[in-house]
Amino acid sequence: MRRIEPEEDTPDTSTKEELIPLYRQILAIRRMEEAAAKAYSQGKIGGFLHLIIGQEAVCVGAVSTLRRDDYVVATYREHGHAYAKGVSSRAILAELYGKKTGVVKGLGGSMHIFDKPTSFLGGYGIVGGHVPIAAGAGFASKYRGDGRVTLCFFGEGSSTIGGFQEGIALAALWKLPVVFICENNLYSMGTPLYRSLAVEDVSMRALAHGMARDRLDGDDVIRVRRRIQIAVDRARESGEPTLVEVRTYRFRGHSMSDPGLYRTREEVDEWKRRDPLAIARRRLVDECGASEEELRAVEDEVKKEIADAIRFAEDSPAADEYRPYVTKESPTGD
Amino acid sequence: MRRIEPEEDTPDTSTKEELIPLYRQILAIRRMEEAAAKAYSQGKIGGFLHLIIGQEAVCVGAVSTLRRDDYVVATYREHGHAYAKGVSSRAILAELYGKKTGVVKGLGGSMHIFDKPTSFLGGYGIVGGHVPIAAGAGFASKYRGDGRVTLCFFGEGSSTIGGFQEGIALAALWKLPVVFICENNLYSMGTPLYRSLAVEDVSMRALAHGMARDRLDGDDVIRVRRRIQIAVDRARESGEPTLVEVRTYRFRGHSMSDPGLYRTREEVDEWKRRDPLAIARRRLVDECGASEEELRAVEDEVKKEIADAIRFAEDSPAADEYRPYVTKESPTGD
Amino acid sequence: MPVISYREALNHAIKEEMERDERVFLMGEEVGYYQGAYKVSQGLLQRFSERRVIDAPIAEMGFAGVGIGAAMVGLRPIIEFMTFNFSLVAIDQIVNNAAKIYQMSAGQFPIPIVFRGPGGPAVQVASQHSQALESMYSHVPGLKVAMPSTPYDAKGLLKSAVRDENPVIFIEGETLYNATGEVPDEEYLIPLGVAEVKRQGSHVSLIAWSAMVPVCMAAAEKLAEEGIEAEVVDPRTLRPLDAKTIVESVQKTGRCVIVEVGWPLCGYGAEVAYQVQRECLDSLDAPIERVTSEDVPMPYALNLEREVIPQVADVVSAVHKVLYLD
Amino acid sequence: MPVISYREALNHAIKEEMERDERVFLMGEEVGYYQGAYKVSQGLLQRFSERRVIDAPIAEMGFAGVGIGAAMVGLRPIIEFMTFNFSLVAIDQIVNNAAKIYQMSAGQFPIPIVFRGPGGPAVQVASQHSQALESMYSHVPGLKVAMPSTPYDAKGLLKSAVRDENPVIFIEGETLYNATGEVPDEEYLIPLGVAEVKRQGSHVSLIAWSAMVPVCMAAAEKLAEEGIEAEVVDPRTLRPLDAKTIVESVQKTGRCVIVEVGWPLCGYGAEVAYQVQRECLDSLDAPIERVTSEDVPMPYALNLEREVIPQVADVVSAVHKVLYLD
Ligand SMILES: Cc1ncc(C[n+]2csc(CCOP(=O)(O)OP(=O)(O)O)c2C)c(N)n1
Ligand SMILES: Cc1ncc(C[n+]2csc(CCOP(=O)(O)OP(=O)(O)O)c2C)c(N)n1
Ligand SMILES: [Mg+2]
Ligand SMILES: [Mg+2]
Repeated sequence: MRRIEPEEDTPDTSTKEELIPLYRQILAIRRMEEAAAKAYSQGKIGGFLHLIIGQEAVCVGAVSTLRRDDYVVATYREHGHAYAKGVSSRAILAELYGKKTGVVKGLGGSMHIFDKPTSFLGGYGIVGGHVPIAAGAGFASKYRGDGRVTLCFFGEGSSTIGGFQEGIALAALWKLPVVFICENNLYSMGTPLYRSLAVEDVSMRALAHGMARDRLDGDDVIRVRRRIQIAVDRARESGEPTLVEVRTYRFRGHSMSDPGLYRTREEVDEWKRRDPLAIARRRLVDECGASEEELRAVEDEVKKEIADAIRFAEDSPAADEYRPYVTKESPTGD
Repeated sequence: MRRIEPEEDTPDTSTKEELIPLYRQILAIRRMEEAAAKAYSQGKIGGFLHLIIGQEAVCVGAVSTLRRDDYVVATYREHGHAYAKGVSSRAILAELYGKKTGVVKGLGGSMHIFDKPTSFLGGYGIVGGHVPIAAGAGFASKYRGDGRVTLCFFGEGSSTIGGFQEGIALAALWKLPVVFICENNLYSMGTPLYRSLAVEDVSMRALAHGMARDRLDGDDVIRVRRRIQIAVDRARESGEPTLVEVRTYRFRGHSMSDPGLYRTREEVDEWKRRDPLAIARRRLVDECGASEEELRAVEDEVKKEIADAIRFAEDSPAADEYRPYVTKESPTGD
Repeated sequence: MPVISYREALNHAIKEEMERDERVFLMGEEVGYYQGAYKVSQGLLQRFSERRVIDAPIAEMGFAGVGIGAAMVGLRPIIEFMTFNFSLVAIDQIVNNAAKIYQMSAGQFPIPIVFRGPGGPAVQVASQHSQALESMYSHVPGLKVAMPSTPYDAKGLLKSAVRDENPVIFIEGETLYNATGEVPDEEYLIPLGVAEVKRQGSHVSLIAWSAMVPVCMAAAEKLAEEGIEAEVVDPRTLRPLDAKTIVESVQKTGRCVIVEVGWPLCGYGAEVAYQVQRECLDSLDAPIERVTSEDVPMPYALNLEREVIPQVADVVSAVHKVLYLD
Repeated sequence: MPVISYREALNHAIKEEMERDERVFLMGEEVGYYQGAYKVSQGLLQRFSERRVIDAPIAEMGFAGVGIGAAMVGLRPIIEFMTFNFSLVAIDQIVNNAAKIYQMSAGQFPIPIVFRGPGGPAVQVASQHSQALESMYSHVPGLKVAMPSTPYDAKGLLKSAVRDENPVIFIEGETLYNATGEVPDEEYLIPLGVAEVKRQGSHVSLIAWSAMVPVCMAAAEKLAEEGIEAEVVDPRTLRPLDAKTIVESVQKTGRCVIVEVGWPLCGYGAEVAYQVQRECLDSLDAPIERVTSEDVPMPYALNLEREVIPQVADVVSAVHKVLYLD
């Protein structure tokens, strides 16, 4: 298994106060994704459904470094990122169900979550296409001097396409406060790393642009949080971008329609032994002295939250309008 | 002035036999470009005209390493590259005049020289768009195992756009026999290097792809020839691509319509003191023991050639057909 | 005759052409080991090896250009776009290189290449993945554009596309892959630029291609119950367009409804309407009607998507309109 | 009234809007220090500094996307394409992001952005630099498309485009930059979606936009010498289209010729023809005619280029045809 840090690398210690909320988010995302998978198999969710199960520590740890008004730009695999930024499981699941109460009123579905109140600038379906948009949010922050930071997530398979390459080049040239986070889950659909990248170290893409870079394993939410914090601070203080590669793994197929035959059972099992959810829980118990009761309380709460969110999605009215959202009324001309 | 090698760097010695033909080409391209500029100012050539005056040693030195059946793919600033590959000054100038006898029958003009007999795969007008095409020629050579090498020329201003970035990424991933040559003339139209690139060393673009790279000054045709030879040998023998940055300078504006106000007289003069034409001539006399007579003979011959080519262009019949070159007759369907 | 799916028909066409001509290769995302995102290339990697079935990274602009370069020097690439929605990042290569190199080189370098993949809305894949871009590609001289509606047409047209000396944009119906139909074992070709009357009728001409053909056939059945005989004409190739077959049908029926899944403004149907009115003005008993998707990006929710995409009922009421029965 | 050039009119519009609204900025290749490849941004860097007049590297996809991202969070970018030929490498950003984010976000994120630059063939710049792409952009819901033909329209429409809440594709006539016309000193706006009758006439309606308007005006003068009074209607905005004004003209004249510099198949004129025939079938005394460039990539040689692009004589003979005088 391709680790970045040596096995013995021990991440910084944490505290209950810090880790419990992160654990709660990882757990909630896990349960939300599982609930979505179930609903999909029941035909209650349609289209493409890309789950992030196994990768939760990356978005949770990274987004935990942000202020509410900081921006996040993500891909079609963005339920976890949206949840971590503050979008409710109700709004997300109702969207997947195509309901009027969904975060975008049933217009976007799984791939296109957008939420202005939490500065979540979207889930995008065209690989690489969202990277220049993240640079644009960073450009606006620099233009206004508002001190905001933008996080841009993408997969390793998206690190070759022009949109990505031009996006990071402009961010580096103009010194935009953006942290580009590659969630390197070793596969681009059915294509393993070594067949899509000449150099497996995605962070080396930063060298051509003199951009700061980092690489780390994504199984430990605290490690992710610490290391992304450094990049976020750099962006906030010096306005400079960073390219960070985080190694991770998706436990499920690319999307619900992918049986994932291109991976061996052994490989998947090996990664499951590094389940970020289990690791966070273990650290809470072993290092932070959290009691089983405390954790079970969190787990019950999450269980209730997701059950309620599913009920909400089920009971919500169907989506019913789309025509108002094509062209916005303008002062001049329709 | 940004040199790459230290001033005292002395390129390998050469011989009369090697250098005279190269000197002749540099001179012929210089005279051809000057003749084109004159004709343009007389209104005999239209559209955009991008001259390579000052940069001749790069295309001449680089293309001199090729076999006739090797491929060359270039930009809109390609008269010199085409000439070096074997396209006649008659065919080039007649094309600029928009005549039937032009290399592409007056359909392409200055920016679109294509010549199958010399495997010259074209001059392209969309920045970066030709780089994947060069990779494609290399792909075909690998597919067929024909041992051919492809040279792809582009400017430093074209080293950010997606077409370039994707093109080199695929060449590196698939190990295609292509040498990508950046003619870094320090300006992209009116934009100096430092405002278009975060890192001025364009060859660093190779690091992300594990591609071999090199950098050199382009004022000495022998240096260019030696160093490109290494990359061409690598491509031919191991099938691997190389990214080479060659520092050079255009003495004229970006195109005939550009007064070039963004550069100081001093800067231009300083570079003119390193005129590749003068350097080649000096080396012929100082190191290769060429006599003034020999050189004057070459110069007279070139003068005659270009004068004849201009006459040919002037006297040739106007372009007269374009409809046959839209869709090719095919076995099935129109 | 054997009955196979549209997907299999495409697969057989590629396989046969690759067997027939060593210069033909298939390149695209997931076409090899994954057997194709829509399984059109099932088995081809095993049959032809990595040399001729090439998995590409996500870089459409790059591998589209690689195909064009390879075609310039004599190979005959089939480039798969996982869907044509993703062709927009490569459209510069298609419009400025593939379509123009034969002209820019004054005929020295033909570009025999096929860009293929599914197009048009699937089901609930939302706005970025639900687009019908045929009118954009049909606009460009130097290209050919084919859009088969049946397994038989899919195989015959794709084989012709691979043998064509020009770049062919071959748009498959994403919702047609499982459609089945008779396809002979013997080899056959369908020339590009020849329309087919899919159903004879005397009262109205329905012009449709790709996924809208089955919709029109269903509408024709419904209309038949009312005693209205609709003729269904499938151009099959949008560039070049076989206007003659369409015009003859309209001259016979005097009424024309053009059905497409794309957006209305500047949709391909507008071109058909222009050509029909120019040739048939005197024989038209009613203005030409068009049925298209609504002029909106596609919503995700199934109920809304159905409202946006042309349904059988929409075609029926358009026919009623041109027959002044509404 | 002061007489200024089309180029100056655009320059003034940008300057006034940047003065009026701090959120407006201009980004593109050579727009700053170089003062614009076509000098449209002359003086703006000096007036507004590097912060608001940004020279971008050659990365259209990248800086188009930067503009979209900036618009999402409240800025109002003007993105210049050196020419629209180069917009093809950025069209995915325009079609899949700019046009759809307002919809994908269910109205949370409007995208007030202008993509502007010259379009259509210039003189002898050959096939990759001589394209009229308006029908491609007009096809896409979520976008607006404006194409002014005079200095007055250029200024009034560009100011409206900058104030519009939606992405506007603003295509300038590359051959019109030096055209002059009266432009008042006082501020004015021309709403998007309103056509203008540039010349009154009763015998035939000529529909044209951008660089084809002056061609039609010249043709109208010629025709007047024969006693034929042509009405020239300039839609000015192609999306949304003011079909009403066009239809009223054709209902009056009974004859319609649509003139565009783009390619024929799926050109914007086909859409106009469809809408006209639908509303005017009974009042049409002749089939609608279109005059377009030939269906070929543009050749370089001047004599050939002239053959390909619509000339005054082509418009005149099309009018003769619809008047049955040929
Ligand atoms: C331009 C483009 N090409 C192809 C696709 C189809 N596609 C969607 S996701 C995907 C794989 C992306 O892999 P990666 O970037 O590693 O992200 P992951 O799915 O592993 O999170 C592909 C090929 C697309 N959406 N956009
Ligand atoms: C995609 C695209 N954008 C913009 C242009 C306009 N343009 C033509 S050449 C050029 C500058 C290129 O500079 P560089 O790559 O350094 O090459 P040089 O001209 O210096 O040889 C630009 C911006 C273009 N042709 N294509
Ligand atoms: Mg991945
Ligand atoms: Mg340069």
